[in-house]
Amino acid sequence: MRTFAALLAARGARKETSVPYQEILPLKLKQRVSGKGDNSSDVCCIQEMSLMLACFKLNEFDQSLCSKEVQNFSKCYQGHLQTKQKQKEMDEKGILRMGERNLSHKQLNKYLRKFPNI
Amino acid sequence: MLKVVSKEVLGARLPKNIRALCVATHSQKFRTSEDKPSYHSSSNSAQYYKIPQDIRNQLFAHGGIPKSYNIQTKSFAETCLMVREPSLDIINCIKSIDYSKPVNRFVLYGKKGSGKSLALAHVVHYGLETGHLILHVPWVGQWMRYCKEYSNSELKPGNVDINLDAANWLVHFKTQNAHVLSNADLVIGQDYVWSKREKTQKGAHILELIEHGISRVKYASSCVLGLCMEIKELSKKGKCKTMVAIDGYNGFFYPKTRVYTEKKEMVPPSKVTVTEGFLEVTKFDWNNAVCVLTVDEIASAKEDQLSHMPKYLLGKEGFEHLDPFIPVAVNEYTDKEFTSCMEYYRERKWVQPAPGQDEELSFLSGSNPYKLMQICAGL
Amino acid sequence: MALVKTLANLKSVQILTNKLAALSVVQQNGMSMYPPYYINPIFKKDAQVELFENGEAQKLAHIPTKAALIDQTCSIYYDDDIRLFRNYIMRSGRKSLARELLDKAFEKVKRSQLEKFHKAKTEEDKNKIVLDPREVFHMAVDNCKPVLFLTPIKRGGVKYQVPVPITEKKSQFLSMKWLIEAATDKERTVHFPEKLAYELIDASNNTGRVVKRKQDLHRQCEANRAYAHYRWS
Amino acid sequence: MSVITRILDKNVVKQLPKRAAAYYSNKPNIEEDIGEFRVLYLKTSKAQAFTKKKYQKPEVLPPRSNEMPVDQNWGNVWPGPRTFHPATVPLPLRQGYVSKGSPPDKYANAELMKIPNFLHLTPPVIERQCAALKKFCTPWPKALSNDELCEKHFPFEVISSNYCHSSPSIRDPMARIVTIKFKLNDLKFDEKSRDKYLRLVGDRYNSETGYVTIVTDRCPTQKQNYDYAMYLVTALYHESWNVEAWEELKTEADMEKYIWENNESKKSVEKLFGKNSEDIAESKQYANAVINFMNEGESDYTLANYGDSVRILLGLPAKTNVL
Amino acid sequence: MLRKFNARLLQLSNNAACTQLVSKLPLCTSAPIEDANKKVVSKAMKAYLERAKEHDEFMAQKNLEFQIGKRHLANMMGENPETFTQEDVDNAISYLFPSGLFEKKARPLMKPPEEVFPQRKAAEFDLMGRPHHFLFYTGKPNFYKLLYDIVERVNECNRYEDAMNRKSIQRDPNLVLEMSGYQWLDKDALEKQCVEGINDKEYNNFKDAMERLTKLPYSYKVKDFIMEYSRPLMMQTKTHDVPELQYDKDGKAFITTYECLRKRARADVTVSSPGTGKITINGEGINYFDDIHCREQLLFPLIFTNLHKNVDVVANVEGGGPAGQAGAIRWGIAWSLRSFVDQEIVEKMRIAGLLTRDYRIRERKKPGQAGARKKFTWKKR
Repeated sequence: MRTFAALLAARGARKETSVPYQEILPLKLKQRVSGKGDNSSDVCCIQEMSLMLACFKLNEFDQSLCSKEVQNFSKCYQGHLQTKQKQKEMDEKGILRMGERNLSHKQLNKYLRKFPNI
Repeated sequence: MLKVVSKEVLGARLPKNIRALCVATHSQKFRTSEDKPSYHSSSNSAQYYKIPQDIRNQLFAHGGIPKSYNIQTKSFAETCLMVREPSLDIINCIKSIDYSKPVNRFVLYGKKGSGKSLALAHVVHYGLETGHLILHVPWVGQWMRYCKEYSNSELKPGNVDINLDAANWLVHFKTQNAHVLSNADLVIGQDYVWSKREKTQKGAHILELIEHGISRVKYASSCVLGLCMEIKELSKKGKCKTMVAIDGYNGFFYPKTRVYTEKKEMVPPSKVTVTEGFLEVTKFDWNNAVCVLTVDEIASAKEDQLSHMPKYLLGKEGFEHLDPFIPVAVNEYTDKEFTSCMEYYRERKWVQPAPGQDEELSFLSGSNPYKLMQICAGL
Repeated sequence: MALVKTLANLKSVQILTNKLAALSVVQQNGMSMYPPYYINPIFKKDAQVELFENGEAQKLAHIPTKAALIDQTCSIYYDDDIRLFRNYIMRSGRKSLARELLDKAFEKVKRSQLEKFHKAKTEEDKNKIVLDPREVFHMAVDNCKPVLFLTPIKRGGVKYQVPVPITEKKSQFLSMKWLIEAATDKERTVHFPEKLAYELIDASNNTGRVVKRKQDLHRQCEANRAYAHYRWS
Repeated sequence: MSVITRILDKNVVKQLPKRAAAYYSNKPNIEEDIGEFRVLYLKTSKAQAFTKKKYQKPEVLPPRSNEMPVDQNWGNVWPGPRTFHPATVPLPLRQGYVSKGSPPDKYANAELMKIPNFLHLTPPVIERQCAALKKFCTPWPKALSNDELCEKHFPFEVISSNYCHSSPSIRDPMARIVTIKFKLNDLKFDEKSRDKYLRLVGDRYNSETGYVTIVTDRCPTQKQNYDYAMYLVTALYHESWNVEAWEELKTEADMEKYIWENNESKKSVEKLFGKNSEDIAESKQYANAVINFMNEGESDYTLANYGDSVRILLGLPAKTNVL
Repeated sequence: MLRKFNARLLQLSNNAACTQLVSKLPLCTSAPIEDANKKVVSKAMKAYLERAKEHDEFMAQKNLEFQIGKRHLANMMGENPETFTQEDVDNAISYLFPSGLFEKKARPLMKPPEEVFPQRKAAEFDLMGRPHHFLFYTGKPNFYKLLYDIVERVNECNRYEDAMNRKSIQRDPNLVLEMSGYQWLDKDALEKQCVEGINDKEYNNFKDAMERLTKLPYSYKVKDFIMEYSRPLMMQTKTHDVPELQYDKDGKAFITTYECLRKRARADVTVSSPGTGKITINGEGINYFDDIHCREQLLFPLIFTNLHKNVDVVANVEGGGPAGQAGAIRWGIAWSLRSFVDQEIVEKMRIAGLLTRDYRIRERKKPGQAGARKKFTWKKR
């Protein structure tokens, strides 16, 4: 028993104060974010697609009978592509707009440079 | 300073219905209802005439119209030929021939695809109409370069027979001359001994000789030779008027053939049995006949197709054989012929009308009839 | 269509010219022999007329153009889609052979259509038959264009075939590719142009193997429609 | 205002002592003015014993061009062809391209030495040399006022070149070549000898200009070559008049021309009409057409000509010109 | 530190209240203004003056050399030295030293020293070492002044726009500054104008600022300023002169274009008018080309200008294959046709890509790989 106590004493449960804290990196957040998590989901036109597929199934996959649905679908996809393209251009340039919710990393970095958190 | 300003044309676009109208108005002139070649005159030049189906079957069932044009006639659902200058010229000359005089030889020459064979077909049609006995070889190159079979001749040692082709030709001759061969005067002037048992008697009808050649293919080549000789004799006697029409005549003088002996040695055309007969009928030492021949680069091998001129193609020997002959040039389409041709194609729905089409196509094809046909095929 | 392309060109030109000065040694347009600010030529006459009417031509006055390619002309028979199709047929740079094959196929199309035309009894039937092989070709390509295609997407270690909408360009490419594949898949005795002509006519009538292939693809898409929301790019 | 004073205080006032020190330290040191204090070295070190002798550049004389008067005779300064020398040419020349700064000047500029120069052939120098040469020239004979007259009186043209330059040898190998030119028509020939002459001469005869050109260069000197050329001309002329026995053996195939009378064409025409060719009215023009056709080669024109003559011969209607 | 402080001060120096304060402080090592009479100048100024003197002497020396050299040259060429102009000098030099170097700047020259030696910047500060320019301490005062000016102009335009809006006056849509035919000064020219070195980033800043200015609706108000920093682009059609027509004996107009190149082919093309649309290639007709697409290429420029019935073409072509030869002749025809059509159609031809020489050639095969780009199949061993 005694030896155990001696052992304990020898190993010594160190006091907290006796270990000096070393600051390896500054203790604050960086002024930038990385663009890693920017890939957003690209799901679009699900509604139109299902409508079209239903129509296809109904008409034995004869495309001519579902021209309206096909048109709707392709129109939706075209619109989607266009907005995506526009978004991409904006992101590339990092132009800031008022009241925008989803910011790209470039835009965020721009904000952070303007208003750094001290 | 000369400046050619071309402004408004750059933007010329016509609506479809107007296009159709344009085409409809100035058509009709490209056809002639005159389907007898003997009535064709220079006023009919550059016009198409229709060969009636029965005549076509009689004349060209076994060749005579080039393969590519044959396919074309199927698509057009009719057989039409354009009345062109060279054939008109020859027909005109034939009309004025004194048949008691020695034979005149006409040689059609021209670049590849300029319409020599079709001009010959036109003349052959004329021959049929005027009751000539037609000795028509559709394509000599077929015998000399693409013969079906060859064997050493039995009757003429040292010669080579091309019997299958000869037999085919006999059939062709028979169908072509069905109208003349019914004449009882056409009898053989000498005995033909084929073998110990088979022979054709002097005084038999010429049809017997032909039939023998067809049924006994082994002797077809010699039959052809005999037939040529007999026809020559008959014409001399005035029993019939003959028209010799040979397409690719220079094939008989082009030294490289694809006919071989049994030892696989190449045979010059002079050693092919049928050659002799046709050379005989193209001499001038007989009368009551006329020869229309064509010389064509395609009858010689690719590497020797340097010129389309008759002397080059015939060689010295061939030239001396034919001299004096009447060369008749078959040229590219003239402007009038070209428009007529395009009108015909449009009428047959072969090409869809479009503005500026004729000019473009005439440039691209260089007004060469065959090239034009090729280009239009894909449009 | 051509105009849209030219406008797209213009935009890219503006961007490129802006970037021009920033260019140092490395060219940004790959291995092209032309500097990046060169625009593609606009050689069709009607496209040019439009260009001059709406004043875009003024802006192009200072921008150099690339030379027109050797298979581009302002001829009435020039067609961009056919040129594309011809280049898809082409193997190892033999362009004249590709052209010959396609022209022969068109010839065959025309012949068989003409045959039908001559066989047709009434005027009405005759009018229905399309005699222009180029039109037949366009109809065939249009009929074979898929609107969806399947792309494999890995989710949780399992690959799902997910139906995805398709861009116009890719859809056209697939359609042409299928036509060519259908035509190459033949017996040895049949020639490519014949088979291609046959396929073109079939496809233009909305029947045949290629249209069936498209429908099969659509059918599969329909079966997999539940995965549609798995898509991300 | 208070902000400014604070900044001033922080930056300037606190540093004033430092500044002052720096200011005074720049003042000249009084001790230094007296002179260097001699140090006594008691122990000689190695470094001290050996002082490296400073390399003295050899004195370069100022360029010669500095002494030149601006109205000097340049021809004397630069009498012959020579590579560029910067000190001799009194021009502030520059050559070369550098992206920034001025182009390199003439001294030690190899580029200027690489390019050829015409410093020895300036216009005044040329003028002077021409003037000096003039007294050796004779006037051009008045009778030979134009080229035709020259050609008429001197049908033989002998061309040779003499070289004079400053190489170690005064002989140039090119000087031995002699070229002789004359018109073939100046020699009197009949048809046969002319033909033979042409065959002997071969490609030395230019059929377009009608000149025969003989170039001799096989002997070592010009004189010998000239003699040889003269011999050649004479020998060729006389040889072409000779007729050897074997020349009679020439056949139709060796003919360089088509002669209708000797050929198959005549025979066939005679056979065709069954009479002699002289008796046939149209045979003459037919023969001409055939000769033309054969000699000039096949062309659309000669062939059409031939066709027309055959038509006349056979009594066929002439070619109808449709259109 | 001091420099930074000075900069700060300068910013404030606009403020009149501060100027007094500044002048009173003994900041620099130089003496205050009152002592200027004693000819005590700043070290910087002294150095500068020394340099300037040196430069002046150097230039005087060079000038003298040039003048003497010119007289020498006149003497060599046998001309009167008094009337010997710079043009004569250039001619004489090109006669005496005939250099065939492609780069004309690299040929021998004899120019007055002012043209040979680059200009130096004049002093930017006074005797006391105080800078003249308020942006002196940016290191590139002229360049930053330019940026400053741009911003001034932007503000001016904005103010004007506001005023117009207040008055609710609509902008005249016709008064738009059209910059499509212009290009900003390139970096070298800008450096020369500012007499300062400028790096890429700064140059981009300049361009961005200028672009922002031009995009403003009322930018035409400051057109002069903008034009000062832009250069007109050459019209593409005017990059090459259209040759004058030549006339042959029969009065036929013709143009011959030599060296029409494409791939390995090379052609000489003669276009003559009036004609009938006849084409001759190496003595043959259009049949010289078997393939249709080659023939189409020849037709392209002719049908594009609608002159296919009005001109004759004679071409001699060698080298290369059929496609290259057709391309070469096409370019030759188009290049020659420029003389036969008006300016508008030349522009159209240019947009159609007919007048551009196609420089694309076969790419060479590289060692260590199967082809130009293709690599060998990778094998582990």
